[in-house]
Amino acid sequence: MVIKRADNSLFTPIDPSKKVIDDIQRPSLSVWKDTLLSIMRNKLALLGFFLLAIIVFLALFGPSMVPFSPSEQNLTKTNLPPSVEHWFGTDNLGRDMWTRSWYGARVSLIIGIVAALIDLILGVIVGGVSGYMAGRGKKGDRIDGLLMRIVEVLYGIPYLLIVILLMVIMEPGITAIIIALSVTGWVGMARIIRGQILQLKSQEYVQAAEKLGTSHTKIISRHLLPNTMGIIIVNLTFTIPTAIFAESFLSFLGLGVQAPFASWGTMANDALGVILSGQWWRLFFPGFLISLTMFAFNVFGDGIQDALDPRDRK
Amino acid sequence: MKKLFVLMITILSLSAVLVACNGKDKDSSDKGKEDGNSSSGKAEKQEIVMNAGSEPPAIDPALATDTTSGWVLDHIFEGLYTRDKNGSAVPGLAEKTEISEDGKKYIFTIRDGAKWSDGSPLTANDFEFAWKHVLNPDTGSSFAFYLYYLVGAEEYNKGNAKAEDVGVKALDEKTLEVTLNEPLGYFETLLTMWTFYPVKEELVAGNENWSAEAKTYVSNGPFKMTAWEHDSEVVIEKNNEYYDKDSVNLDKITFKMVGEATTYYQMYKTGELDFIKSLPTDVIESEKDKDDFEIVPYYGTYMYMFNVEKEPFTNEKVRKAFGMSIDREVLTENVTLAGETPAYGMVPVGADSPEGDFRAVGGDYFEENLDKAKKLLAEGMAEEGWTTLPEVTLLYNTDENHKKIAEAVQEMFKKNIGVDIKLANQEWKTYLETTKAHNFQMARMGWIGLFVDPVVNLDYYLGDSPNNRTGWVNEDFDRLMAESKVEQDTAKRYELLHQAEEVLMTDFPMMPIYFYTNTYLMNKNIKDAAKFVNRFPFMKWAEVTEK
Amino acid sequence: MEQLLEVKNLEVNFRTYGGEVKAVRDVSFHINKSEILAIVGESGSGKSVTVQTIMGLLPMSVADIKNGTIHYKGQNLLELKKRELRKLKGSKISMIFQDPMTSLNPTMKIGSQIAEGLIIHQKISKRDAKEQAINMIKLVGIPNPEQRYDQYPHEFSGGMRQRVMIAIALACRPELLIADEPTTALDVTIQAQVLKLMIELKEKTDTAIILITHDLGVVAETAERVAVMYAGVIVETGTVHEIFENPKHPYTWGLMESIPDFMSTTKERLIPIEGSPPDLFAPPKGCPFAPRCKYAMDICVDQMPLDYEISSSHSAKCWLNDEQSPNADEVLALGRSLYE
Amino acid sequence: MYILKRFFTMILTIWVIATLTFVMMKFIPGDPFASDADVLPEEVLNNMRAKYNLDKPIAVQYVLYIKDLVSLDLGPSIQSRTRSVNDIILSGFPPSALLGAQALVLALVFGLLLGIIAALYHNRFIDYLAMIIAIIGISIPSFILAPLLIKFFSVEWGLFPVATWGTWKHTVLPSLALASMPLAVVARFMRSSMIEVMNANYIKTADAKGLSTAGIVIKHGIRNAILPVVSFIGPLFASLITGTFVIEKIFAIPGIGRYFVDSIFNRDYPVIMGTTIFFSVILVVTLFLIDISYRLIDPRISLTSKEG
Amino acid sequence: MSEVLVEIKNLKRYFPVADKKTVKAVDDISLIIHKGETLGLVGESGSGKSSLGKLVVGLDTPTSGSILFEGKEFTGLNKKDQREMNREMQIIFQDPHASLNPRMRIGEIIAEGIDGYNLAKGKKRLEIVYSLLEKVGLRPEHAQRYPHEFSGGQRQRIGIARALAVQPKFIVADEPISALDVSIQAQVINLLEDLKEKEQLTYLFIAHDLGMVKHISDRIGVMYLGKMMELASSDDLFKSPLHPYTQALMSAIPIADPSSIKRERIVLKGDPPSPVNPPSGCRFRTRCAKAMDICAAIEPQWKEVEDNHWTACHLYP
Repeated sequence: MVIKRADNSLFTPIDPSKKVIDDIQRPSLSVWKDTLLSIMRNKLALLGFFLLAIIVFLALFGPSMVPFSPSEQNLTKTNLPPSVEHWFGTDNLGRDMWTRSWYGARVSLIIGIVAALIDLILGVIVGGVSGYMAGRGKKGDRIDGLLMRIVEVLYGIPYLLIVILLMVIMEPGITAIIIALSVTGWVGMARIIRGQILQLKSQEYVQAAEKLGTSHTKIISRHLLPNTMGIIIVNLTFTIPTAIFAESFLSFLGLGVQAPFASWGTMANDALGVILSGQWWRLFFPGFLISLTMFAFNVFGDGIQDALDPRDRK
Repeated sequence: MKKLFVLMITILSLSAVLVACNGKDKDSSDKGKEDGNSSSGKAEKQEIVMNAGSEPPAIDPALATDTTSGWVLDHIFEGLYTRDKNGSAVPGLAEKTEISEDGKKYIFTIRDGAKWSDGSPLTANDFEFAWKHVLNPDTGSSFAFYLYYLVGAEEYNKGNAKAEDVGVKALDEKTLEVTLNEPLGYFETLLTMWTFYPVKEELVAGNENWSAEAKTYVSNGPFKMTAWEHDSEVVIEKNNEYYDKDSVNLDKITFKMVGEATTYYQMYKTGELDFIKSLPTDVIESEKDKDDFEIVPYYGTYMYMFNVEKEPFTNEKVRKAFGMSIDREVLTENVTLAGETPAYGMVPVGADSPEGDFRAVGGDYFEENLDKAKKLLAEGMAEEGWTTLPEVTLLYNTDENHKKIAEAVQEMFKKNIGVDIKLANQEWKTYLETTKAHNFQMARMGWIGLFVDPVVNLDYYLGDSPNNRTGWVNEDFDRLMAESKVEQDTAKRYELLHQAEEVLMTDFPMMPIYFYTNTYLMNKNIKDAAKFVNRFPFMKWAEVTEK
Repeated sequence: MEQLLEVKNLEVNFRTYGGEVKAVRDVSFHINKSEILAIVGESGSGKSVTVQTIMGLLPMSVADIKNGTIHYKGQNLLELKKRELRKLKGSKISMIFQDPMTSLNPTMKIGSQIAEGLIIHQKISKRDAKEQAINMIKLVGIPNPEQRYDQYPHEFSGGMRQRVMIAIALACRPELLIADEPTTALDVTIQAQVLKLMIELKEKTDTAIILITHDLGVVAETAERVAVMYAGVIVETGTVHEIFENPKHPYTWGLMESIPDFMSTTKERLIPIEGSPPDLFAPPKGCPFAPRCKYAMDICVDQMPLDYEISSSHSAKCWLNDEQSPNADEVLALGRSLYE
Repeated sequence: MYILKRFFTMILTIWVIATLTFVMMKFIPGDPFASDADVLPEEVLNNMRAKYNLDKPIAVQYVLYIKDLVSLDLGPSIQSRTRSVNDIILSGFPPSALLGAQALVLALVFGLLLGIIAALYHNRFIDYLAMIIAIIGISIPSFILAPLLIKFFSVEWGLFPVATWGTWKHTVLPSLALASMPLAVVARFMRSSMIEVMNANYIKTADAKGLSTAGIVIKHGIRNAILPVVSFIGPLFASLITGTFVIEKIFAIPGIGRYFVDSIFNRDYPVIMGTTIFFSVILVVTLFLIDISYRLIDPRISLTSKEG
Repeated sequence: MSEVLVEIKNLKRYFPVADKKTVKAVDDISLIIHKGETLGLVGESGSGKSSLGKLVVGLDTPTSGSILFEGKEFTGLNKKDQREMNREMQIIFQDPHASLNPRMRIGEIIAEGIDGYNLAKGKKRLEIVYSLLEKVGLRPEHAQRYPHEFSGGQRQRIGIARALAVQPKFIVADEPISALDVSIQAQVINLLEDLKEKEQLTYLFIAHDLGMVKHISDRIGVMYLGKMMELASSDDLFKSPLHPYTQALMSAIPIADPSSIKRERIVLKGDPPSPVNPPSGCRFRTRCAKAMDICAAIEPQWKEVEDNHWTACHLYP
């Protein structure tokens, strides 16, 4: 074997006291910087973020880019295809679809966010408490049993009945929609989270936390829920569009946003006839915007999920 | 020449993109090639499929309250009176009618050969039974009140009298005696209504729900029911026991129950349906000029009621200002699109009076005039001492069309008289409760006359009418209406009705928008379908021709 | 002796969000027929990755074989088509995994899991496969094999599961058995059983075994040759006697020092290897062990050591073996003293 | 014992649902007999109310209803005046169930397939494609998808009839429209659980045995990954086989799905109660069966609670 | 010996399983742990050693029997005292991967106990965290990192720091090293020994690796199927194991010296029997090479065969 002769001086022992032997070479970052960095690495997530940002931006400033108001009608200019004047065309009352789309975005995005919050607050709390309490003695079993029966009953009662009842006691509007969505919107999430928690709570770090005197609330919120993030995000992916369309149903019943204000859901609903008459833009734009938002949310959600999971950041 | 004609047909059918690839159409154009000259002969298959729109809630003369059930009932039953091809009431099962001098007593003679579809003879007794069955409180018939014109009927129905006291009696197998409380000008027309149809007593006695299934069904009309797949279809076939069966050409009519407009329209386009009504608004534009398209007036009024007990509509001038400030022409031509007639009165077009059409004679009661409207609004506000108009909410019941109209009207108020109103909608039954409780300022309502007579429409606003939700009561109006009902002289009767309408339109407790129409698409190879003003096509005489 | 498998200059990287992880770096070794080779090293040292590369089990979406050859009886496994490799897998070369609790399909009967390989490779009927599988269960010393055949993994204890794993691996009488930490998860008593079983099998069937472990006791008791891995590199290799009696690498010393001698009666403080293994995102330029090495020199930080041949079967990658190393003799003697 | 206890809970749950629905139903405004704008004379209305016991105090109505319910008599329909609720359910359930089952099979087969493929090609083009398909499936609701299907498959290409009920061809489009959303959901769930399963050690064991990828997925993957899908399918199954309002309306299917909605719009009290109870029974039974199937799928799961 | 810290009296923990059977995970065990000592506990998996550990530390409730901590019975205390006692007894888990929440930063993990018992706030709290990190050989900067960034040994040290945060007197180390590499095991053992001295701790050290147990323990108990088989000082136990099971356990330890004369090994056949249906008499008899007729009939008594050397075996009447 030919040994490549190295410089003799290199063969000098290193003073052991000068060595740092137990170190992590990678730099540590703050939570936000860290999350941000890993989102940046995921190009799709970044795309999702930008899409969401653009959609929110246009929802805020889109209408003021053109000289039309969302309710302004021009009955001589109905059903015009997209053009330089009307970027998204006009609807059957001659209203500018671009403006309406972005006004509609405000409603639909709020509904989407609210639905997500309801899921995150009610669904996650009920599911979390239920799953954590299950098997925790007689009292715990009773709490879990009661919560799950409530969920079952809410599944069983006709939703329409609840909505009509609400319609009687409430003024229509966003508040009414939020309450209508809150009644049953969270039950699916609750069941899923419960299942996850049942599985997770046998983890040793949960026992460790219990031993360290951590309260139940803290164990659920800090140890269990963060580890169900993935499932929560997947589930939100379904909750949000469902809520956006539920809003159009509620509006149709008279509980929701009142005409002439639009939402993507009601715009799509009102434009169904164009499948026959061919004024595609009236259905396409609201439908496309919902899909685009969901796509953006999905990829962004996946990215956040990856980013929030320190394990995947290897 | 002939070849050129065939070529043209072929090109036409090919150029209709939507239809071109459909098998059925190709078949028929092929057929046309073979015998192009016999283009209007009677087709071998006398079967058609029509869309009823929904499951008929009750194909039972005693229980039906809706036009869908009525449409089927009209085909499978026939009363003492029926309609001719023009829609006028003509004797049906009644061969002879004798009316007493005071106009209160009718004696009908049942036609020979009147039979039930099971072959058994139809007697006067079947009428007596059927009518008393309707009035029987236990039956729970909603339309029992249509029989209140009969002596003792109301009392019996309300449980204050016995069945024997009701003024209908079978004198013998062929003779029926009917006694009315007051003479009734349109009693013959009334008799064409399904509530007055005969019913076979043994059927009802044997099975209270005899009318729920086709197998137990017995009727007496041009057709008989042969199949009823609930929520799917009702099949009726030619009734060979019908006395006038020779006039009946069709062997079979299938009523499908497709509720969704886009769906039945597409079914018509693929040939799965031969007749549809109420086209989706979005396609009217493209169908308007086609041969198989038809707009028929529908005897009804689309209106916005004002609640005269709630501000700002306590003020007549404000009400009128609202009524004057929308453009009904634009609304019907650009928004509703179905060829509706702008309405400037309560009674729709279509009611004949001796001087001509009632509407034409009555004329318009107001005009659309923005300057006048603004002036009236200002005056009205001054009268009430308002500096700003109280906020107005327009209530409508959940429906895409109502919404569209409301949106258009909202914009018109804003543009034309600078009034910003709010919109609200409610689901139908809730809506009925809300309006019944007068819990609205301005609310949409439509009123379609089951009969073509101005009384039907004007009665709506009687002070004690449960339909009158406006809170508007005018003694003159009520008196004029009451007088019109007992007036035996036709000309005078119409004069009274005109006066009543004028009172109504002067006080303006509602603003009419338009008079209804119905849009039809009927396969071109169906001939002689009778289209009456307030009914769906009657197919007794219809026939399928070769294309 | 006949060479069964030869791994040459193997380099495997993993692609991750953080960048490339150099999991295996320039690894070469071989195993002869009917021989037990132990690969020793800490978790993360690349031993599992190396054997998974042989079996073609690396997730190709993230793993990247940069370089090297793996010759099995003259065939380069890395160049084989997937289908050809599948024919070898489970029949000629089979593998036992580290964790018997998770390496069996929880929703499939034990018997079916053993018979599965037989059905695929030997093309025998289900009935014959069942019979053979029952024989295998018997062979690995599980009582009531017929009953056990129809049970699910969760009805088995850890030790029995590991024996099932062995039965699966041995079902087709492989020529090469790769055992990846087969006893780490087991109690000492069960570990003894399993090791005994493996040695017996090797003697009965001439199977060559690559035994991966971090337990030097296991190595000493079973292996014939040893390769010591650290941070993706084989730092020392030799016969079991050479490694235990004349180790030439400070890491090998460290491993040996850290084991308490339970036969001694005096209580001494343990001598651990301080620090943690390097982060393989950015492995040190020089010797990977240098940061933890008590005897590190400047060159160690700077250059990867050469592979010093100590005997025909023994070599070590450590600069201390270089004649230029100032205190080589002194230090190397120190290493030798460990076992005296 | 467990089954008996569970059965008792099921009855209790159904009773709670029935009672709450009854109370709410009586609270909402609207009159079952005010069908058109036409307001009937009070006496006529009274006759009809008497016919349906609606003239009695609510408590009495409730007791009468529960009495009938125990003898499995759901009462007469007010809207369809000549039919009983039992009739409506008996004739409407088969088409709804057929469609629901067909849609479920479609959703499961293709959802699982899509999910598995996406998982196998995790973070590669096919995975993203599957995600886009799933997003489209989720964000295009059936009320838009159904008319689109009709337009293309029936009107343009003439492959299937537009609507109504009859031959198997009539079931294709409604099944597709029904299946799209659950298909997307199943795909997403399957993808995430399959990714996890494919990383499990026993998959490596199977791979080391020489199984092909397909063999690994079929024999070892699906059964271990399907559990979340099964949990999701539970309530879905119940609502699919009891019919869907939108789909039945668009395709003019003679199912019972429409009655869940129409009965409320019509204030058809007996039908509201009947359909709700019918659905609840199917729901709780399904959830129970799902629990049992857990154990069949994964032998480790035990229905009775065990400590430690 | 010094004063008693923990006294276990006739402790039993039965788990109900299907068909009304029970698993006797811990079956009538009495034990004393002195202040400042390390008591080792060995046995195969399923022997009940972890169950005993969890019972002692209060993570599980016994079916019967009592545990006295500093002379006080746990179950008889009011909530406040229970909490206080809970704080004084901590546990270190076996799996350093599973026992640290992957989504929490190290600093938060360590501070959890400080927050849970409201021991300190703000700057003081941070200082405690930093000093704990230093105590276990990590650096304050590490507080900002996530568990996955650490090696197994480092993680186990974090687990130790977490337990120390609440200033316990008594720590149950439940197989703290079995998941670690040999070289790392030594680090952790050394740390535990150092801490014991500095913090005046008492350990219950559970393991199946006899070598390490011997190294760290003052006394060692050997468990089998929920029962204590032998208990002696660690030197005595290794010098002269009395119970055949102990002997078998010891002979099974592989020795890292290829040249050593291969010992006569006692390889135990099979697995421990099911704890649902343990053998009659002596529980070990089914695998015992020296089993006699009496072993099946009568359960051997727990007695002090030699000075401070207890066993339950018929070989020592």
